[in-house]
Amino acid sequence: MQFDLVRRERASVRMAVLAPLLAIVATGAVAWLIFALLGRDAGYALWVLAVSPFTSWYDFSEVLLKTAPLLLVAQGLAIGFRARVFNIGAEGQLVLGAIFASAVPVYFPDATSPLLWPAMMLLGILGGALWAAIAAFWRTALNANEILVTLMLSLVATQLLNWLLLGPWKDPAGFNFPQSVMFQFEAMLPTLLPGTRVNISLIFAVVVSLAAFVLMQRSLTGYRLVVGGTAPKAAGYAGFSASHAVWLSLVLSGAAAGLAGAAEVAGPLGQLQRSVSQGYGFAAIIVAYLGGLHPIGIMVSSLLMAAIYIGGDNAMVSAQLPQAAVRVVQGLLLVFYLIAVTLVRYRVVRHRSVTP
Amino acid sequence: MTPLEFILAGTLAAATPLLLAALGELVVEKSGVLNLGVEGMMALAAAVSFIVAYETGNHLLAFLAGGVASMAAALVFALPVLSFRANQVAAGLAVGILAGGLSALVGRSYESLTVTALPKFSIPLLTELPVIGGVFRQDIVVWLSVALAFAMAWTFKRTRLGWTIRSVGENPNAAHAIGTSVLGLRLACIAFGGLLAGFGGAYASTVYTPLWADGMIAGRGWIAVALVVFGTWQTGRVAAGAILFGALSLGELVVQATGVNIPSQLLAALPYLATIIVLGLISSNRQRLRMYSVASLGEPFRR
Amino acid sequence: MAEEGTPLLRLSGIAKSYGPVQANRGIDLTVRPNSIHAILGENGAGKSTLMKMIYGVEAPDAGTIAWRGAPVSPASPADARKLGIGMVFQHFSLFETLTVLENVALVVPGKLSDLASRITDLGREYGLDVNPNSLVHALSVGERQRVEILRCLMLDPALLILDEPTSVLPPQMVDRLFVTLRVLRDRGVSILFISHKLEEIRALCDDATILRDGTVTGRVDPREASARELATMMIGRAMPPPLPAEIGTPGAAMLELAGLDWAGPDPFAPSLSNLSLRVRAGEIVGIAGISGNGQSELAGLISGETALPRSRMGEILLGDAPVGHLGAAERRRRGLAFVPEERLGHGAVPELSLWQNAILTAHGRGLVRRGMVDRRRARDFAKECIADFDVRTPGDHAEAGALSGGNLQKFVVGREIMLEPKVLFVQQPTWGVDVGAAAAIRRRLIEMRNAGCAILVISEEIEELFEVSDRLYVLRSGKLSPPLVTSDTTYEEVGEWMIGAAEGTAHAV
Amino acid sequence: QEALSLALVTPSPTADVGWSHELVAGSEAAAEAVGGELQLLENIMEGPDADRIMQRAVADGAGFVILGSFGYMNGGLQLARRYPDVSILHASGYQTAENFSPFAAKYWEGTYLMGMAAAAVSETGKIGSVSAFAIPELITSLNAFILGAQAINPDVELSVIWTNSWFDPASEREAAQALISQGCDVLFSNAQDTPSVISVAEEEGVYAFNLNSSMKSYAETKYLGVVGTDWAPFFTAQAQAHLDGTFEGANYYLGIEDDTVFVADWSPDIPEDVMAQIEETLASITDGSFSPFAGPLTDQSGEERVAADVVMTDQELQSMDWHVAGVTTPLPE
Ligand SMILES: Nc1ncnc2c1ncn2[C@@H]1O[C@H](COP(=O)(O)OP(=O)(O)OP(=O)(O)O)[C@@H](O)[C@H]1O
Ligand SMILES: Nc1ncnc2c1ncn2[C@@H]1O[C@H](COP(=O)(O)OP(=O)(O)OP(=O)(O)O)[C@@H](O)[C@H]1O
Ligand SMILES: [Mg+2]
Ligand SMILES: [Mg+2]
Repeated sequence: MQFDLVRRERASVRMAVLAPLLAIVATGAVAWLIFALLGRDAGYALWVLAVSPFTSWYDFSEVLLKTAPLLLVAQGLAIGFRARVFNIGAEGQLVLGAIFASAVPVYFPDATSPLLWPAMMLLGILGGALWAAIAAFWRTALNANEILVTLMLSLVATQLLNWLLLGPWKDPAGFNFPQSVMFQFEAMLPTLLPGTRVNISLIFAVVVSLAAFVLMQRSLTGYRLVVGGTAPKAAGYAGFSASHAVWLSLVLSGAAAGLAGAAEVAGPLGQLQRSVSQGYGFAAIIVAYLGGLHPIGIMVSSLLMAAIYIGGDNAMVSAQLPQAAVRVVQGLLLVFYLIAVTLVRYRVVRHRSVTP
Repeated sequence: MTPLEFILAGTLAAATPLLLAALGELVVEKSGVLNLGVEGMMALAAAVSFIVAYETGNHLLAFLAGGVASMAAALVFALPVLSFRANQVAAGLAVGILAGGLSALVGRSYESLTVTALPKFSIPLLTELPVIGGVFRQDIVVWLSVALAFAMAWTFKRTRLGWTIRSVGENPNAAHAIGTSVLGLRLACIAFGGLLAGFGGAYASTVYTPLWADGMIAGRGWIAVALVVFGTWQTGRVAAGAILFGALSLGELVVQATGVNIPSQLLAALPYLATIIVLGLISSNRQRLRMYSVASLGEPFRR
Repeated sequence: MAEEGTPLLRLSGIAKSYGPVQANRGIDLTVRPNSIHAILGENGAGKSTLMKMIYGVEAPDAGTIAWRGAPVSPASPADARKLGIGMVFQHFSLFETLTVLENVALVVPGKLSDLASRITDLGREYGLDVNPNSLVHALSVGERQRVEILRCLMLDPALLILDEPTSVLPPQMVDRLFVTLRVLRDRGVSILFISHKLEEIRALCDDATILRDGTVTGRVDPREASARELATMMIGRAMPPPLPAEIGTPGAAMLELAGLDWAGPDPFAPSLSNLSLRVRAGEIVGIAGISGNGQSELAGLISGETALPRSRMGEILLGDAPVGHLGAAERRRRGLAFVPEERLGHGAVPELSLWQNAILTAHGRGLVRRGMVDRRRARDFAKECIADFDVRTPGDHAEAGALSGGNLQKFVVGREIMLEPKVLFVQQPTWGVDVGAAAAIRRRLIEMRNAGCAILVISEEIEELFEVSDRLYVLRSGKLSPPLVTSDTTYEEVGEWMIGAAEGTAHAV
Repeated sequence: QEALSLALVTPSPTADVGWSHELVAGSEAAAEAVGGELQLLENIMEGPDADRIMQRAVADGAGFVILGSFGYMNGGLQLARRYPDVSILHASGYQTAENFSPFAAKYWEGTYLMGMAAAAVSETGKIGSVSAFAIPELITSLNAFILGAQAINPDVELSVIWTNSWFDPASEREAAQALISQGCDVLFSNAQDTPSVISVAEEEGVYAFNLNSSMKSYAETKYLGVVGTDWAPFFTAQAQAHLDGTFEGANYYLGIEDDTVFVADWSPDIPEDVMAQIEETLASITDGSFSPFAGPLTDQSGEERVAADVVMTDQELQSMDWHVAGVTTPLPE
């Protein structure tokens, strides 16, 4: 395979739109092959995986339910990624957000104030931001790589959650099982679409997306982050503080993940339990890249990723597709996208042979 | 056997999956590439090698199969990263997720089966020593891994191959100019790193436990990645780090069993906390970091 | 040895494009045995590209290469070395964390102990002595060049390519290099010598091929051609005359270093000790010296990209105010503007358009309102800069990375001048810029000075500094020479400061 | 009438042995007995996704659902409310609804007997357990185990290592070795779905036993026995009740007397007199004349928790959160 990549004069808008589509088609083809090798009806499995989430209102509402946390986490992460601050521990920040938010109903199980869930959301934001701030401090004060620190903090967060659930925070009436009390009504997010599990966290996610758009595409603050990410020396030259960028992007992404965690416990979970994160921290990384790290693109890619989850669950029930297939599809999608997205800035030309 | 003897005797084996994967990642990073897919690659290799060991009973074949499977995943990582100059963090995570998913798919009907482990060799005389005698009773893979660590340290310090890898990691443009095939060498390093991660996974599932279960790598791949930074890209320190982690994971259990009233979760989190703290300590010494770190790490090379 | 009459190397019809840029087109070149052959051309003329094809780093799109009469197509430097071709690149290809011996061994086969003794022997023979066990990061630029040349010689080349070897050397060291090169030629090694310095070529070379814009514009015997003729072939017209120097009366001190000391975290970088200098309103002060002697560290400290601890803020003064502890943004707010050496990635963000790059330093000038970027104003600013400074580009929407070096330099300089600074600090103002644009930029600097701005210029080109500056300092090993008044000094005196001879420590560059 | 469609949701992948394996075996037997079809949904993480998957299974026609983990409780209850015609069995829970029955096994009836055997074969007087999570089900099985051992040798001590994971074979293995290094010569693999602890025991020459499925093949010489579960009778009866329309929500706490828990594969190394004692105790547990959790019972701190002549109720057992004296490791707080 001999080819050269030649830089385009400007980024190609057409390719920017086409790249995710190309990735989806390629992923579909390889997934089809894998499913067939597994001995499944590959066409049907693919149909259930990709299309079924949009065929019934119930399925679609579940897609929306899943979109909210993915969108929240991914918007936050994308800010950091554009500034080249690689927070890959959103999983842990989400858990901390869930823990902080749960403190309210755990310590005040009988409170009935209408301010309960808003307070929980704020605490969740705080929890996620604080957890991410540790990594920011480690990076700015001690120069430690944030990729590893955020990741290790995620693993620590899981243990912290286990400890709370098996120890001080376990439901006293819960037979010692690792879970908190069920939250009271006032500690739950209001439902957005009656008859479904979709709650107002979807609105949070959309609002955060719009805010991310203004921040990254319109404000000087976003401009500073982008410059810091694409040309760190130019950022230093302009006097944009690198540690400010690290703090801002980690705290924002931690806050968004924390909000997502709070909305999970106050939403579909209704209590703090071990499975508060379903791998959203990692899936959101895929979402962020698939959306081209652009706030609007991420809104689309989070919907896509949520649909893959719902489709994957459906495919397990209806097409006997193992759940791990979803992870395979996610991984393929990102690999193909990373290849395709190169074409936004580069043209592929056949390697010219040397005339003898 | 006292708890101390237990830790001494068990540490090397517990460290071996970490050591193999970390040495592999070290080679990859020395050439200037950051591969975050180690966890998934190890899992895939663990599943594949377990299947081969279970079906054939042949450990050599199992290791080869695991190594090749993981290497194949590494090559999937290499394609976007080398040919398309993709972001290495994203590509590594993608391949990690992909390989992890594949491991669950292929290993599905082998859940919790077991195979026989490799026999342990005793070094005569040394094994008889009091207290530390157990250190010298290990299976062949442990010995080979330790030998590999020494060989790698020697390679990086004393051989042209080692200098070439270091030169590519330090300044790929200059390396290209003197005629080193930067992409070719990086490809080889990524493949070799994949092979070693695969051996690490294979050791975990066919020798150490020896059984396959989805999720059995349980974060060891991530620790391996952290170990490379932990060891400031020096082979000896990376190996020492792996052994320290092995000891720590056993020590945690011993502490629990002796009835000390520390939450087991805190003990379980200890290796991660230790990593975070050590990362901070090491990185804050920028001079030292600059001496040993890989200048072009994570940067795509365009020729 | 090739028989008399057969050229050592003959290129015909060589062409090479990088995307839209045609770096070389239809180039013919003949190198005789036992000759020093000059390749002369302005920045960007295609000299390095051509050499890279001979050395197998790049493959030509068209054309043939004949070596000793036989067609070859070296696919890699290893192939070229097997043929007997060695090359020293413009940007050295040495590795700082390896020793001299290890760097040599990456290219030269053989037992290490033999290599070490050959390094010492050859070094003695050609006046290129260097300790094989030193780590490269501890070597000076001159020593590094010696390592590069030694590494080539150890392969017994018949042709040695040197890409702008003198640009990193002070005048005295250039003479020493020439002695070595002549010895080499006399022992049967042909040399391709690349430069855009006319006098050097006239002093050293037997043949010269002149490139302009990727094509050959002349083949002459440089000893017989005049500098004027060579210049005309090289830039397509006669050299523009230097600007008349008009001496004004400088005003108050605007920028001052007061005993500045610095040791950075990078163990490979030089540290600065006790630097003192003063730039007054209405004067241009130059800092000469070979890069790698602390220039980038000093530039970072003056621009504010590296800040001093609070306790030592008085070591840098803007006007009367200590600013050493302030960051770049705050110093810019106080009237300092800065043009860095590297325009792409430092002075401008390649992926962003020109109007977005305008915001980089001009955001304080009304391009941002209530935290939001005001696109219209940013575009107006960029357009004004493009028009005023003759930046040739499709428009303010073009990405900075798509501009030619000279045009981007004009944009960056223009942007900084539009900030109306009290102090302008410029590093390598015309590096890689064509003669016309370079003259335009220098003229702007002088205009600024005449308007009362205090200007500090760091440059490697002594000629340039003599042309624009009123006073000169020389930076060497992190130390500054005393100020030299340009009109009272000579190239030789500056050169002595550059190699440390003026201090009586004649060695080590 | 259409054939009954049964769905089983399990938290871990179905392996050859272990908790999920026995649930699958039981469900398959039940499906066959009532002529129905079984849909297997394995390795489902507890949480909102599990809720959707059960919902989907029911929407696809499942009429009888078995939820194989405690964590499915809330989703299962909602499902029960939404689909009153569907009958649901839920493992290890405590909430009951009209069409929603929790069920759990009294492993402790068997582990008490194993404790007796363990004390008899232990030379060091130290026994150990690798346990997953400190939940009542596992705490009662540990407590009964040490009580049984004390019935033979009052000085026996039990050390416990919690792995905080249902599934981490490497840690389980290391934990087993750590216990052996402290002198434990009988190991209790408390709720691991993998045979790692049993294999280590065989390698190191100490006795071991486990829950759910027999793992004798992993420890031919050192296998002490199994406290097994057989869900087939219970599941079949409940599926039949569903078909007959007589399904009723109730809390099922099933033991040896219900043919759900059994002990088997006794090691031949257990001395005959102890074996006789075990048989006797087994009989009295089965007929209900004996409970290991009859007072007086003191906890680790020496405080009396259950007075003499008082027997702990099922409800107390299902929420037990303290260790009896003799367990040396403190319970995680
Ligand atoms: N790798 C590359 N990709 C794209 N364009 C390139 C590349 N290398 C060189 N060019 C372009 O090709 C042209 C010739 O460059 P070359 O380096 O050969 O010039 P030169 O004569 O050596 O200049 P200088 O005096 O600055 O060294 C320039 O326009 C340059 O920008
Ligand atoms: N390293 C590079 N990679 C990609 N493109 C390059 C590179 N160097 C130069 N170019 C492209 O080559 C073109 C010419 O650049 P170059 O700097 O050589 O111009 P030039 O001919 O020297 O013009 P000027 O006289 O203004 O300096 C530009 O369009 C630039 O984008
Ligand atoms: Mg140019
Ligand atoms: Mg050049």
